[in-house]
Amino acid sequence: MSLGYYFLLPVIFSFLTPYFRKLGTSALRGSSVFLTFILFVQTLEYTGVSLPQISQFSVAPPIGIAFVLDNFSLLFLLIFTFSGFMVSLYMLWYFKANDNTNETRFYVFFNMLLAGSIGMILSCDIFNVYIFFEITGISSYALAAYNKDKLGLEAGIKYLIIGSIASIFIVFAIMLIYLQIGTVNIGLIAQRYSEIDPKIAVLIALMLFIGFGTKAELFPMNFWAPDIYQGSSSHVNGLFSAIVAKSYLFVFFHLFYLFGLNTKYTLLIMSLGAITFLVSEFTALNQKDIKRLFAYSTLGQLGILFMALASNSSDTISGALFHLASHSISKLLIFLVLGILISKFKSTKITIVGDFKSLFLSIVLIIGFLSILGIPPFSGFIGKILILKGFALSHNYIAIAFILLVSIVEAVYFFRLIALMLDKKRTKTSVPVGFVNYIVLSVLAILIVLFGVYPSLLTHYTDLATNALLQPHSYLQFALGVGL
Amino acid sequence: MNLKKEFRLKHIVLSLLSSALMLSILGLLSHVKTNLHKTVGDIVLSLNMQTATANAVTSVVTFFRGIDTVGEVTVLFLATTGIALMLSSTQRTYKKVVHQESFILDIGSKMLLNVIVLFGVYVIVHGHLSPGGGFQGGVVIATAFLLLFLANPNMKLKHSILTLGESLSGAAYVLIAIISLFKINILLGNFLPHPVSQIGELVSGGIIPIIYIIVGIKVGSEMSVIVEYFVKEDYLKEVPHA
Amino acid sequence: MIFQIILLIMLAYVVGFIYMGLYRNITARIQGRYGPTVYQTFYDSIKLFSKKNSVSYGWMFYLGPVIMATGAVLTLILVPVFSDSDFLRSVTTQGNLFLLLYLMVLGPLGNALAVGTGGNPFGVMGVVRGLTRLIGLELPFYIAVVGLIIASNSSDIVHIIDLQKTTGLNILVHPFLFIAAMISMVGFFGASPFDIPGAPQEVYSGPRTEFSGKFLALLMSQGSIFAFAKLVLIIDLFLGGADSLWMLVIKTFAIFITIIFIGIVYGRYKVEQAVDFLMKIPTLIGVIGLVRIIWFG
Amino acid sequence: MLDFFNSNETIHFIITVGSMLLFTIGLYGIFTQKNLVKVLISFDIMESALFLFFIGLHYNFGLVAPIVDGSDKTFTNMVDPVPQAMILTTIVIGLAVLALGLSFGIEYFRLTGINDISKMNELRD
Amino acid sequence: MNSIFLLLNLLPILFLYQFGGDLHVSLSLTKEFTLSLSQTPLGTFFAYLSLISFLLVTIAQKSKKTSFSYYALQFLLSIAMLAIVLAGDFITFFIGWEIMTWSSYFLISKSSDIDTKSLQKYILFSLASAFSLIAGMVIAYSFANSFDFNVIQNSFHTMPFNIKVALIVLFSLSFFTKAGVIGLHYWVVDTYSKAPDLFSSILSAVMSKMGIYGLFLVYGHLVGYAELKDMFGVILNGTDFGYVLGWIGVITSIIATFKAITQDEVKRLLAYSSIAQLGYIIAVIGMGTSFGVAGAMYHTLIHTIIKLLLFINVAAIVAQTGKNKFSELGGLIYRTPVSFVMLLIGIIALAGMPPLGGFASKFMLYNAAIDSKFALILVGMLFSGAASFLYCYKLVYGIYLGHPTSKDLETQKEVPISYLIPQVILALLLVATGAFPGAFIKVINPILIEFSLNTIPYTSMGVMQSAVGNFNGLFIISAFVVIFVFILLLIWRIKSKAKNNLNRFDISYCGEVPSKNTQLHYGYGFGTDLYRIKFVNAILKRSSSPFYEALATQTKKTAGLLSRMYYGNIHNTMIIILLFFSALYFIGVN
Repeated sequence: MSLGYYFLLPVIFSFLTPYFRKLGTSALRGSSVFLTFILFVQTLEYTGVSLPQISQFSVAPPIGIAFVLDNFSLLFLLIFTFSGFMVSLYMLWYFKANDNTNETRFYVFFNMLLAGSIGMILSCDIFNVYIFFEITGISSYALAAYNKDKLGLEAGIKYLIIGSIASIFIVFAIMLIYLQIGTVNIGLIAQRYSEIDPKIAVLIALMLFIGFGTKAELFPMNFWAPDIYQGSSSHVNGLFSAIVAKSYLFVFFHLFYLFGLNTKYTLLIMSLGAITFLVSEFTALNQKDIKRLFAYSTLGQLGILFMALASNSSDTISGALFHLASHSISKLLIFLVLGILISKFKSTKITIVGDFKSLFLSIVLIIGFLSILGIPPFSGFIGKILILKGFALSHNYIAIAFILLVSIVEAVYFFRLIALMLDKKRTKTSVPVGFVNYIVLSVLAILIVLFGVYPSLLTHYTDLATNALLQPHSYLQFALGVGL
Repeated sequence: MNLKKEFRLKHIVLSLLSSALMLSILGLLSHVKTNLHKTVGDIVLSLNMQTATANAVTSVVTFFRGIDTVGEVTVLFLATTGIALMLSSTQRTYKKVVHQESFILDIGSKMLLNVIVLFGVYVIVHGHLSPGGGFQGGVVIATAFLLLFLANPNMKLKHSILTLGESLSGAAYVLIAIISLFKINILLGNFLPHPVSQIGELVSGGIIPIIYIIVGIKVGSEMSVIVEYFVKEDYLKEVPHA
Repeated sequence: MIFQIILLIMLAYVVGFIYMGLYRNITARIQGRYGPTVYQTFYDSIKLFSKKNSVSYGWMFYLGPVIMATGAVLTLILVPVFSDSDFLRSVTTQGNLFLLLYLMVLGPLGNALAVGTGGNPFGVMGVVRGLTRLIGLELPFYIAVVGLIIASNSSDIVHIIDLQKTTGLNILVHPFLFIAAMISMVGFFGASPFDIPGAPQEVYSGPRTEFSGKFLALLMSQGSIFAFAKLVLIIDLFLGGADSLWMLVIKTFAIFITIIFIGIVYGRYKVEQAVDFLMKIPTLIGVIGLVRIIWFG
Repeated sequence: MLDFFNSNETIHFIITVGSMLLFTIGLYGIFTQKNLVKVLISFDIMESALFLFFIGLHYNFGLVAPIVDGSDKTFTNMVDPVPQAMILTTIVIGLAVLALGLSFGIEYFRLTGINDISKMNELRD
Repeated sequence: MNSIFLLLNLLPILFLYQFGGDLHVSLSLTKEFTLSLSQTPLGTFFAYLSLISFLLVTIAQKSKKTSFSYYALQFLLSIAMLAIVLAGDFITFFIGWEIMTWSSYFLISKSSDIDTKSLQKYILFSLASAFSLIAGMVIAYSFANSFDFNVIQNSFHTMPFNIKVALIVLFSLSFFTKAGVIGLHYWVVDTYSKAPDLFSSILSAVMSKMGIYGLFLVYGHLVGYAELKDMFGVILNGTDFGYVLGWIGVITSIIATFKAITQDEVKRLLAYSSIAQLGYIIAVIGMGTSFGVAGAMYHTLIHTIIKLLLFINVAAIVAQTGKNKFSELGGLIYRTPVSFVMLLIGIIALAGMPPLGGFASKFMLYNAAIDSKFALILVGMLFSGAASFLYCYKLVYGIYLGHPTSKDLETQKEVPISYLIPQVILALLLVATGAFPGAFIKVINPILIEFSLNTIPYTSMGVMQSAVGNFNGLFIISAFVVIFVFILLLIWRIKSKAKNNLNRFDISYCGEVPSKNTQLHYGYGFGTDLYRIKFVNAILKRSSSPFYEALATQTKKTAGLLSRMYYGNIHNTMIIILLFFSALYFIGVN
């Protein structure tokens, strides 16, 4: 199967959603599950194939555009398609239990969010990346505002404004690149980046940094992010946290290493990541709104990822990628559970985690919490220890101390929630979970435990991904169309 | 008073800063185009003859960077869906605007409609030969509908037809891309015969005019929908729920 | 051995009671009274043994005094009475100084348990006072003992006695430790100013309130045995022990009379005052002695 | 004199200055305007400035539009078509975002009566 | 359910026995991480200690209604501890450590009177301890390139001095927190007192010992006592390091002892007592002499036994009466006589009195101090021991002696047999350790060899040897029994019949006649008057809670301050992004 299907299939499914709807709601929902399922299975097949793989559109790169899949993007592809599959299954329950007036449109945005994110990580043409950036962006604006209530619309508007700013920076950068070296192919840009006038090169780097950094929620460009999470539905937050933020992160670091910016800007990005982590974990302490709380938690984890991914050392990056995968799964799990709770209680106060009575939900939620905190035997622990180990090997003890100290702050609010759940004095209401959710949530929870006790399942891919990121030679060759 | 002054001060400072920023960037940009390498555009131009398309921009849009255009169409589709989500009247009831019917306006607009649509179709069909194409033509068609709405706000478009056009054209575009994969093993390749000798003729360039027609239909229907929603927002007042 | 033990107990019993009598007598004389005869306490104990009990509060009340007496006897047989003699040497080598320090507390514990069982408010008050006082009282004594152990590098009392033959008496070598230990001893003997638990004027007789008959007799007997054991311990540690009965009597009497004279001069402290005092002056003196040993010894 | 204006450097300089001026206007709008519509307009102005800048810098004297007519069937001496295609795409995307933003704004205004973006702070700490 | 889990708890013991002290397994987790179990004499000792404790506590749970999840978590906890003590590398150790942390957290949360604040305290301190551990282990990794204990041990001396110090400090902080050294003990008391009653015994007896195990592991195995001596130099006859640790331990012990005396809640008293006892262990653990290690080890054993006994005893009483304060209990001696005797044995050992095992362990501790000539530390330990008589007495008096404070106490029955069985076993153990102190030397000598220290001479089971004197436990206990019986018979023979079973109101009461409503249970609150003693007051009025509370407040304030950045104004957010860009631009380009 050609890589192009990763984009074309969701597009055609999106275009045809009105007709799926006419066949009935189950056809509509089933189509999305089917789509995400094929994408996921297809991605699994790629794990056994020698990479990179390339699939061109119309003309071979560097003139035309192609999708290139290397080991680095494979990891992200796995995460995205898996998360997408899980969410589409979850939506089977969601629209049964909640208002489904605009269900059709939801699936349009959902499919395209997935397609856009995947396109962003596959495309080897920076202008094409920008298009996918906008597709993901518009889908996320619409998904944020999807409920059409006051908060949702406010979130949508804010997201849209920020997205516009980011896109202006990115467009400007792309234009400058084209003006300088006459190409938009990432492989060619990477080859010729050093030939650009140094001052312009700095300007381009900064613009890309601001553009993708804003979307990837890096401090001090992330003041909007919690608002968006708070205003959106919980499953949408799951998508934002597991897929969207990670895709921007991918592009950020892909370009960062391909363009050789790692020599110059490592310290800047590491310290900004550290500040992101610090500020968000502290800020999370005061939150009363559960979605906003986990928004800050997401920001914090992204902060760690920024710190670790920018660190230039293969051990740390490998750990960071593990952490990234683990965080995606855990956050998805948490947001999906919260979705169930919010739809039951019609409230987003943090106290709702103390009000429900369901052993299953409690267990999976606690597994998610502990995993994010990095407590064994859950996957988050392996990620964290790998990151710390990486920092230790490069003798960066400040980073270790920083991560560990702030993690204690993180533990404060996570265990406050757990204590709330365990509080026997609260009156508990039983919550219907829904059959499909049992499957979805247990699959996620089992994965968290599995990666925790048998990490080589994942470290195999993270190591390959790290190599692909740090030695992008074969990727560049493929991006220039060699593999065709 | 005081507050206002403060705000002005903030504005002045910020605008000065932005000017300084832009001046500085301007200084940088003054030596921006150094033409270190042959641009992709130059290569495209040299290759363009093979596509048998007279308009090189069209060949770039639909062929060389074809997947961009699929994305672009998708973006437009998403925006339309988003606008429909926000502004669709299914959840609201509008009262009819008391509209003074004007015979001349009515007839005139309907007469003009045909002309404008025809022009739009022309622009679309000749997209590979002359400036213009699917996007431009689609927008021209949408302006025809705008004219109708201006003349008669109570008019309604047939959404089912527009949706059909929108969906099927989009699907057709993707299908063309996939058919191409099966035919010549390249996604979105030009699998129809496109002899170079036909360059400049209406039927030339293989799939390129077909794609532009599809894009035209899609953009036309989408823009019409967008126009309808926005016009109705302006003219029609929402009836508050009881 | 059994014979020797019984002999020792008899000796302690007699000497202890005589000292108790002397204590009352001398105190009375100093205060200008005539006072009871020296044998008065002895008579009392004989009388009490034959008297009927008025109260009992169950088996723990019964066992408490027995534990107390056991502690006293065990202490007595583990303290070497005569230096340079094989008298009970096979028994005394089974223990050491630390063991004695802890055995000395076993008595108060048994007492406290029995009193607690009785549940008399005054009894409990006395016990509580006693235990609180113990905190202060033990400190200087511990310092002295630790100093001696470190100085002679042994916790074996026989060894400490033997060592004094070569280095000189500890009272002269380590005077600070001796002073600290003596101040503690005043308390251990229940003399003023540390006679807080009994405090006859305030709380009847403190811990002993509910006891009568044979229990009171047992308490008195163990008190005298215990007193003798403590005196012997002090002369062992500081005065080089006693090689004959006469030396034993003279040395113990000397210590005893010192304690009496100290005790008579002062009025009774309140419990917190006592602890405060004990934690300051004697502790300081002891610490000086200790520092002298470890840093300059 | 005319040669001076006909040189590539001059025309590029004028275009750069002009587009950056436009960009500054947009930037000023973002900095000072709080009405959602005006903010969106400012974004559009900035984007337009970028389009102008990009297209303008790819125009050199003597080049023609990249379209062949009947007579001369070679693609030489023509303007670079790729920027034009890119700008075409970007324009459509800008339009889409603008329209979506406006529809959000309309809906939000209908619910709350607020169009000042700095007053949209129901979501906050 | 109880019997199932009883059998399940037996399994690891059998498993351990089966391997007979030579268990070496390893399992590759990733290419860097291996999980490995490697049995050492030290680990074996702690493994048996914890597993048998779990078994005994499970026996006691028989008559208490316990849910499946409780048992399961407890079993998980025991397995986690097994993993800790058998771990051959830090990853296994840490995984065990963290599973221990959260499984115990969930167990604690099952208590009925737990509150969020105590839970938070517990978990935050546990995590702080864990994070300190993780920091230490990754730093060690950065030099040794392995998490394996043996590799780290071999490469430790090649590390720079400041790294060595940092490692020792980090590990010590981590394990000190678990053991509850003063200043880091903020969580201990609340947690012990509010945990489920029987689980408190595990917390105090076993879990705190994991901290001690960690200290042994680091000081004895990873760093090595010889290396500690080389690093920090020598003072008196001991090491500088041991001296510092000695003072830390002694101060912990003294402060906790005085705090314990003033408590009204039974379990709070026991919690402080636990801190104090662990203070002794910490005081000698760094000395690096045979007696230091032996003393710490022996006291670990004895303290585990005692605390299990006391907590199970108290749990039984609380379960029986529903009361957990001295002011509400009292006079249970003739209602629950067996419990009383068990508690009595427990406190005699806790106070370190001969003839029970408590004295033997204290003797080892004191010998360790004498060995290093740490006289003042020794005095401190003795002093704290003397003060501990107060809380020991308070414990037995407040619960069993005196008068019942309420009607329902007067009609109490003996506690269920399932509570008594483990207590009797433990009491017998105390007697046995008292009678045969030498037997332990046989256990400890392999560990001393493991730490490359001199072994302690062993003569016979009953005799405890030391450089400065020895004592014969068997003789002491038999002499005690003989004299006791002799005096008892003597008293028995004296015919003076007492009027038995006197009415409890029939006491001397200043001429008044106490009525049924008169409060007669005096003295349960003793210790509070210690405030009047200046020295004690100085200890009691100080507390670590203001510091930690201020820390919490400041954190909250910081959080509030930082969260003001996220005040939802998208316009300003835009401006900030643009300003940030300009700032970076002006810095970057120029």
